[in-house]
Formats: sequence, structure tokens, C-alpha cells
Amino acid sequence: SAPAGNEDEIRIGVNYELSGGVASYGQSSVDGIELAIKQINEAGGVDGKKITLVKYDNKSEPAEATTLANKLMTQDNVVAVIGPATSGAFKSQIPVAEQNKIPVASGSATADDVTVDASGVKEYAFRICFSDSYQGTAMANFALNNLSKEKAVVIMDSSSDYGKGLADNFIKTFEEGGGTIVAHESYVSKDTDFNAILTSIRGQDFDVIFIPGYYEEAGLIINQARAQGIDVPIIGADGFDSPELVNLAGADALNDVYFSNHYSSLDKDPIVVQFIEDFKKEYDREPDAFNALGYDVAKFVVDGISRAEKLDGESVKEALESTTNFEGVTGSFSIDENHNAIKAIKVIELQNGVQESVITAGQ
Amino acid sequence: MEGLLQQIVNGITLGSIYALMALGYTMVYGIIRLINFAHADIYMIGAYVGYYCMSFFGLGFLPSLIIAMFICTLLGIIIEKIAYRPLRNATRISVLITAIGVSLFLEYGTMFFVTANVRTYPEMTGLLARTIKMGNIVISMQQILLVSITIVLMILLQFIVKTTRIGKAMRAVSMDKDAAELMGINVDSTISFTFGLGSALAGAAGVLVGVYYNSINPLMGMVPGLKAFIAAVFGGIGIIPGAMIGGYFIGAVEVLVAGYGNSMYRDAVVFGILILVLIVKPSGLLGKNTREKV
Amino acid sequence: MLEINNIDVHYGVIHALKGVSLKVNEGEIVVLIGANGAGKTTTLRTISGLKMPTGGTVLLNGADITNMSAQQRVKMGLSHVPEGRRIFAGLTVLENLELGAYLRRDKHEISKDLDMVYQRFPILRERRRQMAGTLSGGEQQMLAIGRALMSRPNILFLDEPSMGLAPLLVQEIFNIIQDINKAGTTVLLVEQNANMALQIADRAYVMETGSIVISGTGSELMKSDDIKKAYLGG
Amino acid sequence: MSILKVNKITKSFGGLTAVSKASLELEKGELLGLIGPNGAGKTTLFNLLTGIYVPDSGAINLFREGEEVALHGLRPHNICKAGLARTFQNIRLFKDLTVLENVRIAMNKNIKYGFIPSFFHLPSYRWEEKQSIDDSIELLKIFNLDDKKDELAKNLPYGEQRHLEIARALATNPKLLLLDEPAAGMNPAETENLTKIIGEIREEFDLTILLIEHDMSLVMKICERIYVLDHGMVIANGTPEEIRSNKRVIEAYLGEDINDA
Amino acid sequence: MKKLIGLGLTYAIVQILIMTNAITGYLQATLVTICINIILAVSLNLITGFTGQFSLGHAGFMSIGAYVCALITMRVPTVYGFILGVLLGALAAALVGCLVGLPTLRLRGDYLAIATLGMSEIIRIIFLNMEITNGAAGLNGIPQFVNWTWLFTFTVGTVLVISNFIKSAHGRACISIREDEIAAEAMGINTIKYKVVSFTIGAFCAGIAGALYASYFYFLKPDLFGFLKSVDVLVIVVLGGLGSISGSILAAILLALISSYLQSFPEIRMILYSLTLIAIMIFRPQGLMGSKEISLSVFSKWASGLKSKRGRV
Ligand SMILES: Nc1ncnc2c1ncn2[C@@H]1O[C@H](COP(=O)(O)OP(=O)(O)OP(=O)(O)O)[C@@H](O)[C@H]1O
Ligand SMILES: Nc1ncnc2c1ncn2[C@@H]1O[C@H](COP(=O)(O)OP(=O)(O)OP(=O)(O)O)[C@@H](O)[C@H]1O
Ligand SMILES: [Mg+2]
Ligand SMILES: [Mg+2]
Repeated sequence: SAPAGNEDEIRIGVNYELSGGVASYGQSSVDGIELAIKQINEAGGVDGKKITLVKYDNKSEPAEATTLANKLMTQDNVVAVIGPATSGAFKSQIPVAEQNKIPVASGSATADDVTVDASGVKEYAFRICFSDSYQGTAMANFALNNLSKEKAVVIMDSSSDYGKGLADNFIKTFEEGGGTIVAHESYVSKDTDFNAILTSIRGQDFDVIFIPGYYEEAGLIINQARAQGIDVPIIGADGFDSPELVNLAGADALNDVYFSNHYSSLDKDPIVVQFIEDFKKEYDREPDAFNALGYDVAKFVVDGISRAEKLDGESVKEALESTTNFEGVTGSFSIDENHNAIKAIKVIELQNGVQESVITAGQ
Repeated sequence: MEGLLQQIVNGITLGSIYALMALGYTMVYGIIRLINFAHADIYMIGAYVGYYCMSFFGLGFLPSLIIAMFICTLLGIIIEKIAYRPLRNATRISVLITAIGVSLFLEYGTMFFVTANVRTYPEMTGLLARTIKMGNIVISMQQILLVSITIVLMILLQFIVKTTRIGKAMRAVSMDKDAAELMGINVDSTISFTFGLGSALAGAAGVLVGVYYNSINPLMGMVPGLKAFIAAVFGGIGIIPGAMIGGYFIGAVEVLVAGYGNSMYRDAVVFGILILVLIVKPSGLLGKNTREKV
Repeated sequence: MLEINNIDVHYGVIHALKGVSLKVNEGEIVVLIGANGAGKTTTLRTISGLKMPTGGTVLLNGADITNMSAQQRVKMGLSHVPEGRRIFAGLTVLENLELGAYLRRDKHEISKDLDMVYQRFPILRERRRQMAGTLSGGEQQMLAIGRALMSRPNILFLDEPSMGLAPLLVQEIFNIIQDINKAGTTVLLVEQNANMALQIADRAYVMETGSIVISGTGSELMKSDDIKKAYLGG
Repeated sequence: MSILKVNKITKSFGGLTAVSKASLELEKGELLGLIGPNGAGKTTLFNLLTGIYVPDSGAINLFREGEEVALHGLRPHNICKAGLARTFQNIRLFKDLTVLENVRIAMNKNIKYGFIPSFFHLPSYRWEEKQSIDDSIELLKIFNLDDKKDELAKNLPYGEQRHLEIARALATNPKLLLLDEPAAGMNPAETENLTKIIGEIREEFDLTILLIEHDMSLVMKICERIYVLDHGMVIANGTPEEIRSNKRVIEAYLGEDINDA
Repeated sequence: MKKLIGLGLTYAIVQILIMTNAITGYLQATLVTICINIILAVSLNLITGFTGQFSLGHAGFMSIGAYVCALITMRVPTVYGFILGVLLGALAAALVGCLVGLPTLRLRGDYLAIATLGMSEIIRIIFLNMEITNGAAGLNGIPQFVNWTWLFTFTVGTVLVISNFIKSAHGRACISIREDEIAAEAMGINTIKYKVVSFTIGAFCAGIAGALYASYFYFLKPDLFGFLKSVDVLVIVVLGGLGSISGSILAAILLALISSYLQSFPEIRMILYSLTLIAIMIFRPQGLMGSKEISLSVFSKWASGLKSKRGRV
């Protein structure tokens, strides 16, 4: 019934949040993906076959993501699906992937149980970003050990699974390591005014703030915190990574800010340098984490396809499983038995709005 | 004590933003009984116009504010003409759906051109960058500006609606369009005027918020829009001082809950209080509970 | 002064007026009577521009105003007391009256007229700060008439002005109509109280299901047996 | 035997006392007129009787089969169930429903089946529905509205809307019927027809009727007794002849020559 | 009787198509969305279209059904667990509907809309902060029990029950509230009781819709049930026509078709969608069906018309 794939093209599904609440993450990821595929096709594609993207908008709704996954896998005959960006939507397409035996990969679904849960490994699900527990734990250790802080305030994005996942893991590790959580505040995505929270913590005794959330709000929190005279170190995770962070917070406010990331623009790694240059040329702006992760996940999937024995979902899945030392913009990684990417965390220090140093924390 | 004073400053600032937007909702609602969902998006457009004025054309704050207000006025009038006027005699709920359509159109139309990513206003310099410190209490010039512009605009509005001819016409049109026409009132231009005025306020709010928070995106109107609308209802929709009180009230509750209670339940408390107030006063704080005469 | 020719009006599929023509000369009181649903109200609404005809023309002082909006017609000196009163329920009595004078700027004269209205309807003065929507039915009717007078019209349309009024006031309304007519206002009156209406009418038209069926002077019609039977009772 | 006793009820709006210590009494089966200048408080009195307003003070008692029911403080639907029905000065039909539906809604209080039969259209539903349709059509016949039963109420001519309002009120099976200016907006011929109908239904349904009207030709013709209200107070009560010649009434309401009206 | 045959036939045909794989996974998922939207729209139509109570809180009722059903089936992953989940979910939603109905009944029009909106936001925030619902991270791995048979049963069941209800004396009482509350009360209708009943039935059905959602789409999180979800349902109701059950059904199908057609234009999808919405409202402000219903008799008239024409030829 469905149109059979053209002989000299390879179809990959793109199932992203292009509208709705988290459209900005979806759109950024897709920018990265499209750049990667463009480059691959310009370089001749895979075995002479061009890659075609079949792109849909899941409206930031998990049910829509499920429906579209069905469409991609049963009607559009894709060999793999990239996306969605958020864990919830990604999870809800995994059962469809397992049914149709088509691998799905996300660049940014960070929840722990995305690829593996109590019932075992999700055979067809892959991701190339850090998991929440990995990053949350790393940042708790960083605060305890590298910064020697033990009284933390957590200001969490309670509306995203990312924020919640990071916060839970950070708190657990931080407390186990002897630290105390002085206050646990929360906000919701798209908030702009954090003064009330900041005023209320201002009177308390703490020496570090952890903000599990994205740069849109984190930038404003940092700005408003510094304006209210709160000058303790502020730490976060890869959600901070965006060229907009400095504009949102203001360079003067971006002092003593640390966040974990996959790569750093200080990195002189030629892959990174090349990516930043290409991206700027294509889109006329600096890339952020979603751009880079989108770029990598596309390359990662194509790499799998190119190594697959046959052009079907099962073979591609097997090829993806055996990925080792993949050289991406977001670091070099291998896929472990839980279908997670094993890669080093880099902690970036910001002073006066610029990257001051990079600390590599490994696994 | 200092903490409380600072929280009051926070609350007044936040409340001003809600109040400024609520005024626009209330005016439009007052005249055509429409919850103008697109109002929040006109606010967003205002913020973007201000952004482009400042960062691409290098204009100062005041010229940017005026240009944004002007463009939003036009936009408001055009929207009314194209989308709402054909529905003059339709049920209110179908106009509401149209308004939702217009709102989505503005959001995603903007997103198409500028992407979903946040943009940041250029940093303010000079007077607008100053802050005043009194002990531990910090007040920025931007906050003072925001609050004073809001109050001036609201007094102006109240004056227009209560005492001028056009204000009288607005109130007549809101009650009975045919009868207003029979008084010699030009109904179409009165409605256009109201939309224009409301949209100008939204535009002003957009720029002020852009300057103050420094962060704008195509969906930025949704949440404050909803809250501003709630503020308008809280105060008694259609009543200008009501919108003002509602705005400040919601600002204050949010700040107090976030500051002294559990920030997770901030919005829930706001809604809870709203429902309680409505149960006690079914047409809002200042609304007259007039039952239809039989 | 006013002339309508061959007017057709539709409400959706209902053909409410079928080629209605009538004429009102300067200084006249013309009465329009007819059974319920005959199209009297529709005729008035068409003349004042609240309803657009599907055919025919409306001429005022020789000018074609068929496509003019109601509000422009009001500027030409026309005033209409609509069926169902249509007062501004949420405004006070005083504000309603002030709106009647919306197009006028002669403050002094306006306050004179206000006094005149209060004199005619003392209850309105008592209730001037009350919300118009809470007035009794008859009080609302007085307000609607008073409001129309506030514009000092050249030509006044009244749609069943005596409806819901106490007998004393019905008499008063007809006196008022005659008074303002003597003062120079032309009047087109729709009434169910045909007896009294025909008594003061210079000329009258009778409508039936969307058409004018009879016309003549007031006294002529009062003598007609058909009319007596159909509209005057007994 | 009286059917309704109103004892010194008062209702104020802000500073305005719309009904002031008004007392009246209705005998079973009589047709009573209520007249008075505009704004005298007649409609307000109706609103108090039917529970739309709650009286500030005073009592309203209905006598039914020897029982005395206090109506003040009851919600309107309970007052309706107790046996009072009304029409409105400004017609309040269910405009977008058909003539038949208007009447059937008013018959709802006879319906005995519960929610479950209504969900599944069980036999009890079918039987009672059929019954209510038949009854409604019977009722419409009296007003010659049966052949317009599927017409939307708002499309009826004004006079027929008035008739339908009365029919709808009758459908609630009242003991006492309150009519608020039923002849307003009707020409003399139509008023005559209405007069006839009122007389007929009164016989047929064994009704007591209280009627507000400014059309003296109707009032004087059919009312057995008349109450006159002014400024919220009862200023006179008596037979039409007595009222016609009452000085105060002439001054406040009727004017000198009412014979013309 | 004709109705029953029609329904049976529809069921059987789709079932066969699914078994022969002619209806792919995608079409099935679309079918599920359509059916859930039908249940939501028809039940909101009862509240807003028929009883005239403007509600913006339908997503709240839906979320209760969804979470209750999900939590139960995750613990009792059997068909019985599923049925229990649907029932308890719907009951919980109905209970909340009734509780919300009571105090907010004094409110009218937009004030009621805002109060219901507030109520559903409060529900969402509670789900966002509860342990058992796993907050923003949501519930994952909900067992899938919904298949065509269940879907069909529940959809047809709710639609029939609601349309039967509307055609009863109780339904007419609700409609009279919409038409004129004061007159209704004066005609002996207990308006408060019927408003609560209408909210309760509407919430019950929304709870069923939520339960079906949870049990088909594997995953739940609180922000699925935000303000915009309520608006989506309202759009369907208004588009179909306030007070028309068949309109709601038609609009649910039509919107699904439009939405799936627009999927080919991911970048400008929402722009096109919003323009469509505005255009439909401008050209058909009363909705597709107004307040009329398509009835089977229309079809049979149409069919007999065809027959007689053929006869003449
Ligand atoms: N808004 C409307 N929509 C549909 N039909 C209407 C409308 N207004 C009036 N009609 C129809 O047009 C016809 C004429 O009505 P109109 O109100 O002009 O009569 P009328 O002579 O003023 O009657 P009445 O004495 O009842 O006031 C009637 O058949 C009426 O049903
Ligand atoms: N809800 C209300 N609020 C304020 N005033 C009211 C209200 N209802 C009635 N009134 C006032 O009470 C008085 C009595 O009104 P009501 O309607 O009872 O008069 P009525 O005798 O029926 O007059 P009519 O013959 O003109 O209908 C009026 O002056 C009216 O303005
Ligand atoms: Mg008329
Ligand atoms: Mg009255």
C-alpha cells in the first residue's frame, strides 16, 4: 500500500517538536540534522544513495509523536527515525519502534529510563546525550569536590522531565556526599520573573545554586540573582549551552557559572571548529547544544546505516549497537549495552560571560 | 522586613505587567464581549518590533516604544477588520474560536520568520541601566519606568472611557450596537478605535517587558496573557480599575507564594484564590452583580 | 420629505416586505397599522438603515439614502424609537438621554431639552441615576422616547410607543407626538392602538403580510368597515 | 376559599422601595386584575410571588387542598411545582426551540423516569415521552398552535408568541396563573381574541388567574376584582365599577376619560 | 434497528481491514485520536452546547481519567485492570466534575469559563507535583489494552448515551437552561441540579476519553492536559456546531483529516491550520452543522430518492 522507497534513496524519519511548547528545542535539533544530511549528500550520500528526510511536526505532544512514528514506519518506509527532542515524546514512540523493528535515536532525550527500564533494554531505542543521572551526579560531585561547596539551593524547572531528572539525581548525590540542600525552589518553563524566589533565598545561608533547566530561564535567573546581590557560584547542565545565555544573563552577571557540556568552543578539536564554522555559514548564528546534538545524532544514524548489512531496520539497529569511538562534535563516544552513549563530560567555567576553562570529568 | 519590602517591589513590578495587559483585554471585552486571545500575541509582536528597532536600527528606548505602539495599533485595527468584523452577528463563542485562530496565526507566523528561539534585547545604557539601592532593597530604573508608565496609561484610559465622547460611544456600542447606531454613533470606527487603543497598550507592554526581562520569543504572550486575562476577570471584566487591581493582586499573590510558600504551587494558589473570589463575587471584585431584570 | 419605493426585504428565506412604497410629507403625522407580523417594524428598520433592503430605494429630502449606514442617516436628522425600546441597560437614565444628543454640541440647548424631557416624564428625573435596565417596562418606554427627542430630529419614527404604558401616559404620549409635530417634526408612527393613532394622523397606511393594502387620510380609514373589523375591534 | 394570601411583603432595591407592605388575597377560581402606573411595582410583585426575587419581609402562602404552603424563600422551580405559573412582560420563550419543545419542557415535572432510562431509552422512557407529546399537542390545540408545533418559537408572530407563553405556563399544570401584560402590543381585534381564550382556559383548567394589564378594555371586561398598586402600595381594591370611579385611581392611573381606551 | 445494523457493519468492516493490515498502524493511531476526540467533543457539547455552560476545563477531567486508569493498569496489567481503570477513572472525573459544578454554578458565561480553566490548571499542577504521577517526567510504559473493539465500544457507548440523554426530559431541561435560565426555573426546572448533572456526565465521559488515551499512547505527562487541550476540544465542538452531536463527530474527523494533510508542511503547518480555523469561522460561524443533526433517516430518504429515480428511468 505504501509507496516503496525509491531504489537510490534512503529515507530517514524526522519526528520533532516544531510547534507547541518546546518548539525551540525541536527546531534547533532539526537545523543541526538538516545541516548534517546536507553535508552527507553533498559528499555523495551513502553508497551512492542520497539520504531523504521525511520530516513531521509532533506539536510537542507525545500522542502525536506516537501517531507520526506509526506513519513514518508503516507508510513512509523509513529505515530509522530521529527524534523527538524531549524524553516524554521519545519514550512514547519506542513501543511503535519495537513493533515495527525500526531503530529510533534522539539527540536530547535525557531521562534515565529512555533506553532502559525495569523491564530491560529497549532494543530499538538509542540516544547520544548524557542521561540525567549521569549529569546530575557529575554536577553534584563537581560542586562537592571541585568547588568544595556543601550548602546548595536548587531552583528547578518543574515543568520539564529534564529539570526533574537532573534535580533528583543532583540532590541524591549531593546529600550522600555530605552536602545539604538549603532550599528547593521551582519555576515553570517560560517564566521570566524569578525575583520572588531569589529574594526569599537571599536571606538564607548557602554557597552554591544548582539550576536544572534550560538557558532560556537560567540566563534570566542568573541575571536577576546577580542584580539582587547573590554572588555564589551557579552551576547547571548542558541545558545552559547556548550563545544566548550571555545575552540573557548579561556578561557582567556571568561570573562563577559552571555547567556540564559535551563540547566547548574553546575546544581546538578540528571537528568542533569545522562544525561551528559550517553552522555559522548555513544559519548565520552560533550553534547551541541542540544544534550540535541534532547534527551528531543524524551523523550517528547515517553512520549506522552505512555499516548495516542490509537496508532494513533490524540491520541498522545492529549496526548502531556496535558503534564504537564515533567522532562527533559533542565528543567521541561508543554505544554501551544500555544503548547510551559513553562520553566524557566537560565542565565549562564562565567568567565575565566568556569561557574561562574546561574541566574534563570522565567516566 | 527587608525581604518583605523587596518582595513588595517584586510584586508591584510583576503586577504592573499583568495590569498593563489586562487593560487591553478589559477594553476589548468591554466593547464586544470578546476574550481577545490575540491580545497576548500583539504584545509579543510589540516586543519584537521594539527589539528590531533597538538592535537593528539602533533606536533609543522612547522612539522604539512609540513605533511599537503605533505598529501594534495598526495590527489591532487590521485584525479586527479582517477577522472579527465579519463575525459581528455571530455567536460570541465562534468569535472566540476565531480569536484563537488569529492568536495561533500570529504566534506561528512570527515563529516562521524569526524561529522559536529566544532573542535578547540589547543591554540598556544610561538612565535605564541604573539601580537604586536602599539597604538591601534593590529597585531598578526599569522597574520604576514600568510601574509609572502603567499607572499613567491606566489613568489616561479611565479618563477616555469615562469622560470623553468616544468613551461614551464605546460604552453605548458595548451594550447595543443597533441602538448606538441610532444615536448617530459610528459603530465600526468606535470598535476599531477600541482595538487600536488596546493594542497600543499591548505594544507598550511588549517593549517594556523586553527591556526589563531582556528575553523575548514567539510564544512569550501565552502565559502572561492568560494571567492578565485572569487578572481582568478577577477585577471584574470590562472595568478598567478592576483590571488594574486584578493585575496587582495576581502579581502580589504570585510573589508571596513563591517567596514565602511553596513555589511549586504558585499558579495553583493564584487559580484557587481566583475561584474563591468568583464564588463570593460572581462578577469579579468590582463587577456589579446585576441580575437581569425580568 | 421621505419616500420609499418598491422596497423588498428578506430575513434569510423569509420575504418580509414585498414591494412596499410609502411617502411622508414634511410636517405630517403618518400612521402605519397592521396585524402582528405584517412588516411594520421591518419597514421602519429599513428606513432608518438598521436593515438593508434587497430591492427598492429610500429617498430622504430627495437624496437617495438606500445604501447609507444608519448612523449617517441619523446625522441627516432622522430619529427612531425602536421596537423593544433598546435602551442602554447598563447606563444610567441620564447617560441614556445624553447619548440621545450624541451628535449635538450645543451644551446649553441640550440641557434645555433635558429639562423638557424631565418635564414630560417626571419619573425619569427621579430615576436619573438608576441603571436603565432596572426600570419598569413603562419607564423604559418613556426613556426610549425621551432619548429620541434629545436629538431634536427633523423626522421621528416611533414603533409602538404606547406599548406597556398606563392609560394616563398613553394619552400623554399622543399629546407629545402632536406637540413635537406642531413644533416642526415630521412623524411616522407605528401603532397597535389604532383608534388613537388614526385620530391624530394626517394620513395612514395599512399593511398586511409584507405589503401596503390600503392608504388614505386618518378619518377616511376610521370610517372604513374593513378596518374597523380588523384593527379597531368591535 | 382563598388560594393565595400575600401578607405585607416588601422589596427594596437600594434606596427604592418597589413593593411596600403589599397585601392581597385571591379567592379560588377568580380572575383578579392588578393595575397601576408604570413603575408601581406590579412586575416586581410577580417576581416576588414566583421566587425570582426574595422578599425583604412579609409572607406569601398558598392554600392547596386544605394545606398551607409558604412560598417565600422557595426557589422558583419549587414555587412552580407548588402550582404557580407565569408569563413574562418581555416575552421569554425558549426562542431557538420549537413550539412543541417549549411546551414539553414545561411538562417536565410530570416526568417520572430517572436518569438511567434516559440514557438507554428504556420502556418507561418511551411510554412517558409519548404521553408528554400527546398532552402537549392537546394543549397547543387550544391556542391553534398545533399545526405550528415544529416552528421555532422566535419565528412566530408576536401575538402567537404571547399565546405560546400562556400555553407553556399551562403545561406546568398550575393552580394559579400569573399573566404580565398579555395584551401588550396587540391590536384591539387581537386583544378581543385573547380575552376569549383567557376565559376559556380558566374554565377548562379550573384556574385562578392574576393579571397585570394596562389595556382597560380587557381588564374591565373580564376581571371580577381589581387591585391597584401605586408606589409599591395597594391603594385600592374592588370590583371594576368601584375602581373605575375611585378618585385616587383616576388621579394616579386612569386619567379622566377612560371610556375611550 | 437500522442503527444497530449500521453500527455492527462499521465495526466489522474496520475490524477486517485491521486484521488484513489494510489499516496500518498509522491509520489506527489516527482512528484512536479521532475516537477520543469524538468522546471529548460530544461530552463537552453536552456541557457547553446543550446546557450552555461555557467550560474551559475539559482537559482537567480528561487528565483525571487518564492518570487513574494508567496507575491502575500499571499495577494490574490485565484486561480486568483496564476495565476497572476506565471505570474508576471516569468515576473520579465525574466526582470532580460534580464538586466543581456545585460551587461554580453561580457563575455565568466567561466567569464560569475562567473558573473551570482555573480548576483544570489546579488539577494539572497537582499532577505535576505528586510523587505517584512522577511529576513532569510523566508515567511511562503504560500497558496498551485499547484496540479497535474497546475503542468502538466506548465511543459508540458514550455517544449513544449522551444523545439519548439529550432526547429525554432531562436533556430538554438542560437545553432550557441554555435558552433562558430564568424562564426555565420559572417552568419548574431545577437549574442547579441539571447544571451539576450536565457537568458530571460530561466529566465522566471525558474521564473515559482520558483512560483510553492513557491506555493507547503508553505515556502520560501533566502538560498534555493544559489549557490548550481544552481549547482544542472546544474548537471541535464549535466547529461542528454547538448543540449538534453529529456536528462534533464530523468536526473531530474533519480536523484529524486536516491535521494529517497538513503534516506534509511541517514548517507552516500551524500557520495553515490557523488560517483554516479563521476561514471556517468566518464562512460558517454557526459551525458545520449549526444545531442540526444528521440522522439516519436523511440517508434513507436519500437512498429511497435514488431508488425512485432509478425506478422512473
Ligand atoms: N430578525 C428576524 N429574523 C427572521 N424573521 C424576522 C425577523 N424579524 C422579523 N421577521 C419576520 O418578518 C415579518 C415581519 O415582521 P415585523 O417585525 O416587521 O412585523 P410587525 O408588523 O412589526 O409585527 P408586530 O406587530 O408583531 O411588531 C414577520 O413574519 C417576522 O416573523
Ligand atoms: N432589579 C431592580 N433594581 C433596581 N430597581 C428595580 C429593579 N427591578 C425593579 N426596579 C424598580 O422598581 C420599580 C417597580 O418596577 P416594576 O417593574 O415592578 O414596575 P411595574 O409596575 O411592572 O411597571 P410597568 O407597568 O411599567 O411594567 C421601578 O421603578 C423599577 O425601576
Ligand atoms: Mg413590530
Ligand atoms: Mg411591569
